[in-house]
Amino acid sequence: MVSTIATVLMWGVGLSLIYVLYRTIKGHPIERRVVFLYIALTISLPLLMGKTAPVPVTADVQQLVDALNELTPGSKVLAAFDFDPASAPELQPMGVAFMKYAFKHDFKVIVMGLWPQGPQQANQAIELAMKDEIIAAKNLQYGIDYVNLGYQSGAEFVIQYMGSEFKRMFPLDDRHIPYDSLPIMNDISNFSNIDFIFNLSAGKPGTVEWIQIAVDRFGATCGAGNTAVQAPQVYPYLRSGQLTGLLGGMSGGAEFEKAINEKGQASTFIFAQMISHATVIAFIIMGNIAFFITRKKKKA
Amino acid sequence: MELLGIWVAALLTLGIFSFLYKDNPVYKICESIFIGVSAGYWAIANFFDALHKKFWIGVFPTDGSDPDYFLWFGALLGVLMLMRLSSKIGWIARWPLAFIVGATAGLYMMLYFVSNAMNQVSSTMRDVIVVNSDTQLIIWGETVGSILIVIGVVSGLVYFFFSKEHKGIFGRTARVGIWFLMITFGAHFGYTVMSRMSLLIGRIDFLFRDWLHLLK
Amino acid sequence: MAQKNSKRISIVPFVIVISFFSLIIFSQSIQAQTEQEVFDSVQALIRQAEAADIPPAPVMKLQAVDNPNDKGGAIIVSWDLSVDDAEVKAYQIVRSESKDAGFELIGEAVRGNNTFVDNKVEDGKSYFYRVLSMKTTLEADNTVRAVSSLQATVEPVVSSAQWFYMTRASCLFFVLLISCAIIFYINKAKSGADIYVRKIAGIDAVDEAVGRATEMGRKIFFIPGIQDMNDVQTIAGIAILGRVGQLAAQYETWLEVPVSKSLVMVTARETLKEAYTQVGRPDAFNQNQVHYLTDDQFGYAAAIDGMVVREKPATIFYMGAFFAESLILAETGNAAGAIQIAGTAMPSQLPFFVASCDYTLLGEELFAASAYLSKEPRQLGSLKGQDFGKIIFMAAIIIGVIIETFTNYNVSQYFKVK
Amino acid sequence: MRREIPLIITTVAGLVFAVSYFIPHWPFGEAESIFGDWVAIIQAFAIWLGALNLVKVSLEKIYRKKEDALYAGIIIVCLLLTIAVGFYDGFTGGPQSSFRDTGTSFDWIYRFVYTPLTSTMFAMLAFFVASASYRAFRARNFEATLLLIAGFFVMGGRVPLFHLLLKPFTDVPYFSEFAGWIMAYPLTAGMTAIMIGIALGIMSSSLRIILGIERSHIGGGA
Repeated sequence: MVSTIATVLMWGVGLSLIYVLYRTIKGHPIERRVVFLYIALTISLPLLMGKTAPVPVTADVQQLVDALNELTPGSKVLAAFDFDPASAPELQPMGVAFMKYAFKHDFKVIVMGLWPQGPQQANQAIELAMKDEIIAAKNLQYGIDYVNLGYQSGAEFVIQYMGSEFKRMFPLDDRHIPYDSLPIMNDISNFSNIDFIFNLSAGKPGTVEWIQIAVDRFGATCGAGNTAVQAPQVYPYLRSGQLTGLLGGMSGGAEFEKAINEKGQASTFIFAQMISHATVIAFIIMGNIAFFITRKKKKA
Repeated sequence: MELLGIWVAALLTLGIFSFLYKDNPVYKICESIFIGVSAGYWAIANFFDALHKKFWIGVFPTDGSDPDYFLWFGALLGVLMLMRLSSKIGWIARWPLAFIVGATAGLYMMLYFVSNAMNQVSSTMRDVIVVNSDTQLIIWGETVGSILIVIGVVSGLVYFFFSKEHKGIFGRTARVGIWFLMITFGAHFGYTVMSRMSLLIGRIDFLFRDWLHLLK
Repeated sequence: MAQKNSKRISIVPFVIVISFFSLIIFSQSIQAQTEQEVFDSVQALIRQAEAADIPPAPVMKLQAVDNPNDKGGAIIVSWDLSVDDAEVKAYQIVRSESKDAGFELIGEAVRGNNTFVDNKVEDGKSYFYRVLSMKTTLEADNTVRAVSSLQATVEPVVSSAQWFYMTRASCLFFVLLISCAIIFYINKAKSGADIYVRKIAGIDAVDEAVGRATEMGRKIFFIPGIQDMNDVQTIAGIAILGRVGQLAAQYETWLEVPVSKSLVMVTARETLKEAYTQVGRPDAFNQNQVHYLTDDQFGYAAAIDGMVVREKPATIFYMGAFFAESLILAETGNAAGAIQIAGTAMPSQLPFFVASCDYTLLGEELFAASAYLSKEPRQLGSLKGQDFGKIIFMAAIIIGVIIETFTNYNVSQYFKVK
Repeated sequence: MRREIPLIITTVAGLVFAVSYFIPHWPFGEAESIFGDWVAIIQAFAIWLGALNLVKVSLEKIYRKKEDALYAGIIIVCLLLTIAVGFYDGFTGGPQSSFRDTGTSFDWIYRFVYTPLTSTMFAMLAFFVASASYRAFRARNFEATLLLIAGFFVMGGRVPLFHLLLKPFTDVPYFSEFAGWIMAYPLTAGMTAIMIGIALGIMSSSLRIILGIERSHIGGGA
């Protein structure tokens, strides 16, 4: 019912753009708040329509999935959650999908954050992943199968010291359990004992710092999920092999979910994402058509 | 509590969005709550995760290991930092600041030089003709791409070269450089739009799903 | 003078880079190629090993060596995978200080892994290692039984700290080279030598933009971003404000600077006062030209928004560090029909400025413009030193690509720093 | 004294970090570790400095009875409340618990106050991007045109938008691949050039700071 109404309204909104174009050409561009309204509608209605769209998996995402597939059960994976709730719509689905994948493949997961909010987001992701039936059946134990080391201040300096000794930066884990009492950390001293680093990053400190220190200085392997704002900035690292696989923004998350076959939030959002892009493109085109017509008139 | 929480969250969300209509007291109240809670959150996280975990446990170990006396110097510098609040002895806060600036400068100098300069130069310096190892045929897409990368990096650097006027062949190279930069910014632009829209989708999804239960 | 300088700089780096490459190629060509032989012998060994049932075959070519290039306290244990790697559950690494007894489990490496770094060793002590290929089987009575076969090291291994990271030698060379160039040019600039900075389109347009405001009889706005004076971009922005101030004073046009940090306000006032004095119009300067709005990001943007809509300035400058508010500012300015000149080093905000402003200083251009306008030796010298670095890297890329493409020498590895 | 000591501190700290990149041996490796602890602790204090400074500034506003005294009051109340709840949860949680555990009051504040506020603040940008794209982003010259075209293909290619438009004709995701190609080659080229430039910039400013040529951070000119 809701989705039918939403679909009809969506067509109405689409058609009304023609009127907007007419007004724009005539030199009476619509007011800012009307543009706001359009954006609100072109995101709300597609969400209510509840449709999905097919996402082709791109090479950058596939590279990360390949790297994960190469890891054997029991591999030690460091998941660094370096973001806050502001970027959660983009990064949290990746975090949940990654946790599901890691737990299903019996990786030992070590969670930490260079942003104080990160470990809290990780807790939410783990909680959600644990609801999966297959994972729940495994009866995973905190401290043995996974651990949350919490946050430490010092940004890139934290990574620098983890290069020689994790314990120095995390004498206690998030639940105040001493490092040496955690079975999972028994034979982990520094990056040389970690098989893969998965970093979710919304800025600084984030993927760039992990690459510069953990990868370039200490020889670790790192794959990352980034907000779309940051993703273009790390592409050179992808080509040089400093970064192993990249999930960029919501579409990267949806592709990741598709590639590892864990349908999640990003997949349900991608349709709304698509329509909102179409709206922005339409607005840019309309603005520019008006711009060229007025410029021609001025010249004539 | 959960239900109350969702209502609080929804009202705060709408309160911030009210700025879109115009700047108003409701927005300013929500914003003030944001500033206060955010500062409080950071303070608590840094108290437990950094000061307690790193400093307190370090100097008063619980597992019988030797206390690390060097940490007291760090705490001393930290306390000096707080002196900034006073206008009389605020100058002493420059000591810990000088330490942080120096340490960051030393670390960054090598980090950026290695990861962002040397290793990028190395990755650009490749055989530009990419051949499929099985069929021995040239892969044209990647070959053209590799050549473009060399041209793009060199011409981009030429554009950011300030000791010579952009004339003649140098000027034309710089012009190519700016085209590459513009495509770079264009891609950034597209990705930024994607990012911003995602965040709004996340918010509207919260309103529809958790608050209004329009979505399941 | 300037021309002569720029010619000299473009030859020296090329000479350096070419000699660097010649050295590499020379050293590479005298290296023997024995890798293949080693590989063949390993393959033969693997083929010889029979596919044993239980336990899995032991690992081969086990060796333990001191971790090179570190501050001590680490030994790398490495091996060739057991031929039964697919069956192995884990490789268990055990260690002792004597050759035959007292072994303790120190860690495990999962199937498919052929190295383990032991980070719990003391420098100066000798250690012996054994690696067990372990697999578990489920017995009829539902108990798990582990079976393993072992391989032991013969020679003791001692860890130690090193004095120099050998793999970073080429990096040190370039760091020193470019550092020296920067210091050299700073000193040269300090001693009064003329350092040339090329024309920057956005800066050339400043005169025109100020002139237009005068013709139209409207205001000029200068927005120095939302960061404090500790941000280099803000400092660069204020240097440009000096130039704009001089022109505004000459043309007698009202220049207004709304700021979001009190320290920026103080600095901007001083800078403007000096600019007005330099062109002989100290009387025209008014303290209220620079005024504080609010620290808050969106609050600041909203306030400027209102000012622009009400007062319709002819020209708006955005010079400094901008974040998400750049969009709101540039859009409003554009709608008000102002000429907009922007400059920032924030890569995520540059696209929006390029698309909505008439001129944009891209990243480093902002700093170059500030160096050019302020004539400060530190800035000018650094700029020139960085240009030297750019030439070095450009030359390296061009020559390197040619060598990589047309010869078999691998030169890129000397720029890859580990 | 006031000038020299900070200058020496800067130089020593900077040299230790720069040199230990090449020389891992004592004393550089050890000094680096000790200094790193200090950085973590000082930065945590700096966060507290920020919080205390916020209280100070807000109190001043209330004192002077400025128009935004009400908002300053809200800031102080929310700040103190959050800190109080955090301390309470952190200290009374018992062993093997954390202030950020699910179900604590602090987590409630995080989920239902902090999360909606911070994410809505950023979500507003979606509206601003859209209105700016309609009213300000113009292909005013060749450069801006190139930028908008690249943005157009990336925006349409990275989501299945153009793919769906092309679907009646072919199943191959040409536009997705083209967007990927833009990212892998022209973008990487431009970004690499920018990165090398930034690296040299950071190197020269770091060098100036370590050698004491740049002193603005300790409140001095050349």
